[in-house]
Amino acid sequence: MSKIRGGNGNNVAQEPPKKLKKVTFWQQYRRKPLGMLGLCIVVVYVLAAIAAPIITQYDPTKDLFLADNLAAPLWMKNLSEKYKDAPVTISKTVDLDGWNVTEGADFSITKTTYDEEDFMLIDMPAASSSGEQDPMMEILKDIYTPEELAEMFGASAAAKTSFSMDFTFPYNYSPPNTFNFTFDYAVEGSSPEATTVARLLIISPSGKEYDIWGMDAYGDWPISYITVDGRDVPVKMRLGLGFFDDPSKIILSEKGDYKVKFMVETDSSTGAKIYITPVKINIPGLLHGILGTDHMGSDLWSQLIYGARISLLIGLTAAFISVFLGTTVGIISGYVGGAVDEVLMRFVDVLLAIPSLPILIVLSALLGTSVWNVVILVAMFSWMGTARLVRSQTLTLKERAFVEAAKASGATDGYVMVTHILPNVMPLVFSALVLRIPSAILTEASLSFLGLGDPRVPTWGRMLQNARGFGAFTVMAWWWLLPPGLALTFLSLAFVFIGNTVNEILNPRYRERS
Amino acid sequence: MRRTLAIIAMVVMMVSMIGVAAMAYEKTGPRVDEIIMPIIKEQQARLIAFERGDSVVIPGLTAAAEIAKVKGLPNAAVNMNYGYHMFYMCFNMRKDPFNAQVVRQAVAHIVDRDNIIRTLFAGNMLPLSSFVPQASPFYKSDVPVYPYNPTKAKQLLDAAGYVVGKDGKRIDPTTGKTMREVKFYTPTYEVAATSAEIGRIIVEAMNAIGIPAKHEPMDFNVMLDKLDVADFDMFALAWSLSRNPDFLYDFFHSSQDVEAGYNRPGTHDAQLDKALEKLYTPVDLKTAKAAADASQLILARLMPYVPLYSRPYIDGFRKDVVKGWVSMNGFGAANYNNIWTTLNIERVSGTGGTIRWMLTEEPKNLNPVTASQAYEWEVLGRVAPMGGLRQIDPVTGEDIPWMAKSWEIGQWQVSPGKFGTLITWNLRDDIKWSDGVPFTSADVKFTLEYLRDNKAPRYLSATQNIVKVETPDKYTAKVYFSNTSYWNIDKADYCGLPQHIWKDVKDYKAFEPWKEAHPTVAGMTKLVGLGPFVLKEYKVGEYVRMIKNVNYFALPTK
Amino acid sequence: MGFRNYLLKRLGYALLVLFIILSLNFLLFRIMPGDAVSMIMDPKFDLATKEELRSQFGIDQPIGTQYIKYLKSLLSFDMGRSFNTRRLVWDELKERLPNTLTLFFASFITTAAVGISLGVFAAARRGTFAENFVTGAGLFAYAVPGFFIQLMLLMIFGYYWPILPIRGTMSAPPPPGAMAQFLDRLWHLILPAGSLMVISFGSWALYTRNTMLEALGQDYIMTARAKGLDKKTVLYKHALRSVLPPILTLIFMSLPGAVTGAVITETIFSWFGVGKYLIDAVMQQDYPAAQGAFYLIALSVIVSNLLADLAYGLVDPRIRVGGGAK
Amino acid sequence: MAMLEVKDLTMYYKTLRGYVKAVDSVSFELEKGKALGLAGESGCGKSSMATTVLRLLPSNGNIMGGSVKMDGKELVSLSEEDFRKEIRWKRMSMVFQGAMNALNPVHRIGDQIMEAILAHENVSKQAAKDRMLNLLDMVGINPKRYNEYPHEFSGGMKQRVVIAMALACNPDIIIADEPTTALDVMVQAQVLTAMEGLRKKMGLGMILITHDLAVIAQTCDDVAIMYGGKIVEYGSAKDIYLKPRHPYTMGLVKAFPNIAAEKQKVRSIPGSPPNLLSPPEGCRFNPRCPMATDKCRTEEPPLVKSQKGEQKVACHRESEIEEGVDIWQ
Repeated sequence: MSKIRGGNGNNVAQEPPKKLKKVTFWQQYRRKPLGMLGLCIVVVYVLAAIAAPIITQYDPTKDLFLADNLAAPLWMKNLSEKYKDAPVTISKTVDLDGWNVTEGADFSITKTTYDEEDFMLIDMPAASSSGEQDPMMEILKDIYTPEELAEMFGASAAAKTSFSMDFTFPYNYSPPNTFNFTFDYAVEGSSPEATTVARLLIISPSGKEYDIWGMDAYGDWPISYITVDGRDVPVKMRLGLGFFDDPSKIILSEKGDYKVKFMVETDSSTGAKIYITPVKINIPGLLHGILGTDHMGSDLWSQLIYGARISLLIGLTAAFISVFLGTTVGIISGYVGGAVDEVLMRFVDVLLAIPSLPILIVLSALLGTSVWNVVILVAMFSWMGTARLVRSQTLTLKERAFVEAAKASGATDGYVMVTHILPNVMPLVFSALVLRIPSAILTEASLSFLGLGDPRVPTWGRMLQNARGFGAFTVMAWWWLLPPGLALTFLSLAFVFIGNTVNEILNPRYRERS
Repeated sequence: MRRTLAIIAMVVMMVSMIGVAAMAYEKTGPRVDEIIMPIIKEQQARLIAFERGDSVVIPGLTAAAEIAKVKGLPNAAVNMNYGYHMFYMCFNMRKDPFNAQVVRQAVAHIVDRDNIIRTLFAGNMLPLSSFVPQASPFYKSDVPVYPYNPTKAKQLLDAAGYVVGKDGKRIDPTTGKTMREVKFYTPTYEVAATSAEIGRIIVEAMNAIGIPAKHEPMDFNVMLDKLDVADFDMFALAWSLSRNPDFLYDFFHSSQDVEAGYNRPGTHDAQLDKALEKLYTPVDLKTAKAAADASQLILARLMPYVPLYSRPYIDGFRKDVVKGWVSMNGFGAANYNNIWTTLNIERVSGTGGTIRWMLTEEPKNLNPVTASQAYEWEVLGRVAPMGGLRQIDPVTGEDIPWMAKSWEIGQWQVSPGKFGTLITWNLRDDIKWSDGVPFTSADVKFTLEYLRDNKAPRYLSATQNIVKVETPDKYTAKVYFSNTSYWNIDKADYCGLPQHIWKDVKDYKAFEPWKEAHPTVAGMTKLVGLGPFVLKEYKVGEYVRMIKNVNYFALPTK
Repeated sequence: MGFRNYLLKRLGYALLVLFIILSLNFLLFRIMPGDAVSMIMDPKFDLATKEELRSQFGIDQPIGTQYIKYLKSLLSFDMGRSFNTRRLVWDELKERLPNTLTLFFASFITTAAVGISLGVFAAARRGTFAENFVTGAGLFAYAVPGFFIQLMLLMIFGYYWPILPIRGTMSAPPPPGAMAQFLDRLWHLILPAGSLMVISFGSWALYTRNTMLEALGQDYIMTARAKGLDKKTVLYKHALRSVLPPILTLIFMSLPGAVTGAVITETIFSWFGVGKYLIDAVMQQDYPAAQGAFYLIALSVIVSNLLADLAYGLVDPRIRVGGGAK
Repeated sequence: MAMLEVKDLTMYYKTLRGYVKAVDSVSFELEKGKALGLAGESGCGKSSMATTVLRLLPSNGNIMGGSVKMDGKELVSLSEEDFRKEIRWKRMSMVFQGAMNALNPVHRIGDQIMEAILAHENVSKQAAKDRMLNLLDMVGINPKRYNEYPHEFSGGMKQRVVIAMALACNPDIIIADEPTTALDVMVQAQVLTAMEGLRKKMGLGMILITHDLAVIAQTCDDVAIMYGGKIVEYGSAKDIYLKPRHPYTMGLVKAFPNIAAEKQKVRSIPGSPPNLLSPPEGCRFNPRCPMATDKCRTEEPPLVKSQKGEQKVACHRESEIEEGVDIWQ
């Protein structure tokens, strides 16, 4: 269907002096308010894309679990009763200075390093020398000789030394969904049959004690990497809860100062060295940042900002490739004519007849979902319009005197195409380029939205897909849906404004066509 | 040994914590007149439907957000049971470095199951470190385990001579060179984000202890092709296992290490082979149990796989609308295999009426011979189950009589000196197909022979050893197997094809029984079965509607 | 060039496109990773079973033979069996086609009706709010990602004020009675078809307005007015009638877009249709299913292109009568 | 009493930048059966004049004042509906500029003519059809072709169809707006002859709008020369064509030499028509007039009876121009 109009060729100025034209173009452009608005929006996006690492401190793909999954934006605190008291991520490491040693005797506690990590070393004295005595042992001591006792209970059974330390942290929010404590723990220098018992307790402001972790070490114990998490089955089990109960909702249901207590008790006759790293405490917040978090606890604001990079990159590259292809084909087809023209135009027709979104879906599933595949695919299926436009323009240019003259003076076809035709189709090409950008951006967004985008790259389409797929509806997280959609809308609107303005100035005759 | 025991004790405690609470249930039913199953594929739409009461059963909850949401609804009850799912990491034992047991054990020590479950599944998976799932009656709890401990892993490697070289990578003591980089295959992030993430985490941990490794997510099919020819170092995938541990033979017996065989790790261990052979053809339950125990113990030492976690069955019920669901390990409360829930579930307001029960996928062609997916069985299992001569007791996990009053496991002489299993079923005499035709031993014979003769892929392994089926009278069926194995009892429990319908079916693959009208009974389709319900309507893409089977043999007496 | 020649040329051309798409379809799905058997492979199949399956799916034959067979079978709508469901793809598509067509016509007709009448309205009342609205809506349609609008509508009317169904083509089960069922269907159509309308009526209206304005500036409109015809006659019989060819062409030319636009809409509203089938098939790498769905969509695009040509020819007397050299 | 009496008719187009004074206090009369020529360069307001009289103005065209009387009946104040029903085509029809486009390409020509008849007269379709066939025959088109579309006719034939259409309701006045532009000279002559013949035969009044004074001289009784929305010279065709008194008319006559006359130098008037958004002060022709004085630049000349001829002229210096002197030399 090549219903091309506009073939009388009076619409292109005859090679006007370039420098002058540039000045006039900008002067004309400046007067168009919509064009300027579009330009301003694009500038804002470009700045955001460039300055992304400054605008946001998080990496959208690497920084996960910054807060709980689907955390709401911080400002929701003021808008919704539900989020009034919701916690913000609490994350801190308590080293030796933070602990308050309350109990025990004759021990020493020092900072040390072990396997290149900072540790606290608690040097426990031999059990027999001090420490609280088991009242039963007191009685048995009177009845049996030490040898007999050792035979019955092992070398150190008679006595125990214990140690405890604690720290306090304030918690003044509604209960979180979980909490966790992370540390490494080891026992050294214990007598082989001794037992060293360690425990971690949380004491609520009202004095309720929750025993969330414990370990019985027999003899020496190699370094163990401990994480105690409110979601862990062992924790629920220790607390006597069911599989679906949330320890955090029970433990952190009060507001005030919580005490975390670490206790060790050993019956080693040789004393024991207890190694423990500074304890990391993390309570993932239900409120986070400017736009909250996604289903992986990743910052949505940084996804939005970094999304500008990807979208601009994709839009520009795809549009550039597409327009480059279209221009090349259009000029060759129009200039060479004959069979070449016929073949190329039939090819264009066929491509135009192929449903573009379905083929993009099929192809991107086939070729894999990388950003570059998407760019190339989008470009491959969008150059045909430009080719037709450029071809018809070339056809009229071909008949013009300056082309005839160049040909008569013996210039090669290639030379004529590049030096005479190309500069004259540039206004068309330029506006085609600008108008191609938003459609490339939107196509990429659609593909990403359908789950055919690059999963490792934060794009707005992907954000929308995640929002749909991972619960934005169920928690009514409009702050997850709205920003990427609006970002897309404004960006493509901006390019449309620019494109229309450029078209109005450069190609008034073609205004309504592309 | 004390240490190991302490850890085992913890595992046992967990089992008891999650174990089946005794629930009241009857062996009669169904108690509702109609079940409507809207087909809703999207998670969020399912949640909304459940919240609004458009559907009062939401089976098979998996996503953390989903579970959290259902858990948070005041009128919802969540039920959790052990399943037979197993996510594992497999080593290629045919080549270095995983031909060395110590390397496998070291890697086993760096798998932080709790952390994986917590961060990737928000705690909704069960850590698994055994080769037989906990839900199985053959699960052995007291085998050595490899708790997360990188230090221990390093110590093991150091002790075995895998010392750390200058570049931080360990040196293979057999060659004296730096260990080669192993590739860890997982599905891609697009297909299975959590599996891919696990790959990333494990590879990071391996590199941290000096085993050079690289994570390679790949297309599922490409991966399977590679696994078929044992072209891999390690990979992670999931199995859906079963109650009987005879799968261990397929997975780990040396005879199964062939191209596209099941023995993916390439286990060749004479002792294990012996134990597995015993497990494969036990004469009775006792030998089966003993062989299963022995096999699990040897495997725990060998570590051809590192089991990571098992997905439990988590089902949601609107407790303000329904009651009577029955918890059952291995299948969950809302699964079609759990006939007790199908029979006992009823409206809070009393017997009768309709309940709406979510279906998460299209049940497809509803042909019991070709049906391969759980969604099909969610309907077929209630309408036209293939087996059911016995059922599993939801509390004890043992087999109990159902459509067969009793059975005997015996032997017969296949050929001189060679013996095979002989199963004798004594059927109840009051059972009718859903179209009213009496159910007899001829139907059992027909079903088994039909499946065997047509080599239906799904039933191939079950029926290939059946020599013949005899029906001395209407309610006795004798099934003769060419081999001896206790497990043959399960292979003989197929009876769901009504002879009077299926004898005329020409191409079983193309047969869609629910689309063809019943030859004699008006308003029925050819989907005739022995289930408590009858398929009333299937609107493709929208819903399935089942009504009470008025010919069901276990209807409650009034 | 007479109308017949014109038609024949267009038809031949459509066949060429069909052939190319078929070949492309064939090639595309041969370069997919893995093969059909591994796709449907149950790990429990042995090698013999796999071979059997390979021959069932015909992928053990040379590529040329496969191609011929493929062409023959697709032309007779034999699209093979889905790897996933093992049912005939054409059967599955047939189940979905009515839904897709329903959604398609409902949205298309409302969009065209609203778009064209708004466009005419705006053209008849230059400089009024209506005109600004139409221009704005046209721009909006061009710049806003449609699926975003649909998501927002879904969120607002499906979740926040749950007054409309969020998915599906009917209630499960639908209410008894033909009328009630019809209304139930309509009820489920509101969001998907309505959102499609919201997204796309603007470009229709804008196009209609532009062509109408162009037509209203024509001398023959002046003639018509001078003849003393009343406003309505001038507007509809003369102006609208004379822009019908381009609008009709637009209608048919946007058919393909509407067909493919349904892919996303069906996905968002879980509409049990061909578009969703394509997406599902592609996601599950179910080649025959994806191939079949793609073929069907491509075919509908070709047919609608052909219809566009036909309609253009029929409506524009310059082609119909066959003078048309100018 | 003249059949059509236009007095001080003023019509401005309202645009964003202000009023375009397209028709500014224009007065003329048309007797029954007579022909009036309206001449001037393009953009001088002749076509606007016609559309104003027929009230076919675009939405931004406003009649600011003056009156149009037909048989003494005021038309400006007539309601739109009455005007449409009573006046258009029935009393006054129009042949538009560019006959090519005056016919709707998607309707058959017969229908287009019948439509006009049916819109105004309560006659049967058959009667309308008969009259249409008759009309086609009258303008020299084979009536059998009534069922064809405009694109099947040549330009001259289309113009005849348009003329036939204009005659459809037996109007009293035909306004012909450049009826022969875009036709080649031979066809122009044919069409004009045909039209003139018909007009005479039917005793119609006609306003002929053209820039070609020669055509007017051949066909019209009276002439009004327009410049910049105003009439600058008004009188009998003979007077004006042979003895123009306004410098502009003089230029115009020179620009369109009579084919039949002896060889003359063809010259166009230098400069361009005024911008009617802000027309020049004083005489609107002053920027282009070789005789312009300060008075011409400040004071608008009234249209008054010429001192040296029969016609009315709007020029301050009319009396100073000697007859036969070529001021454009």
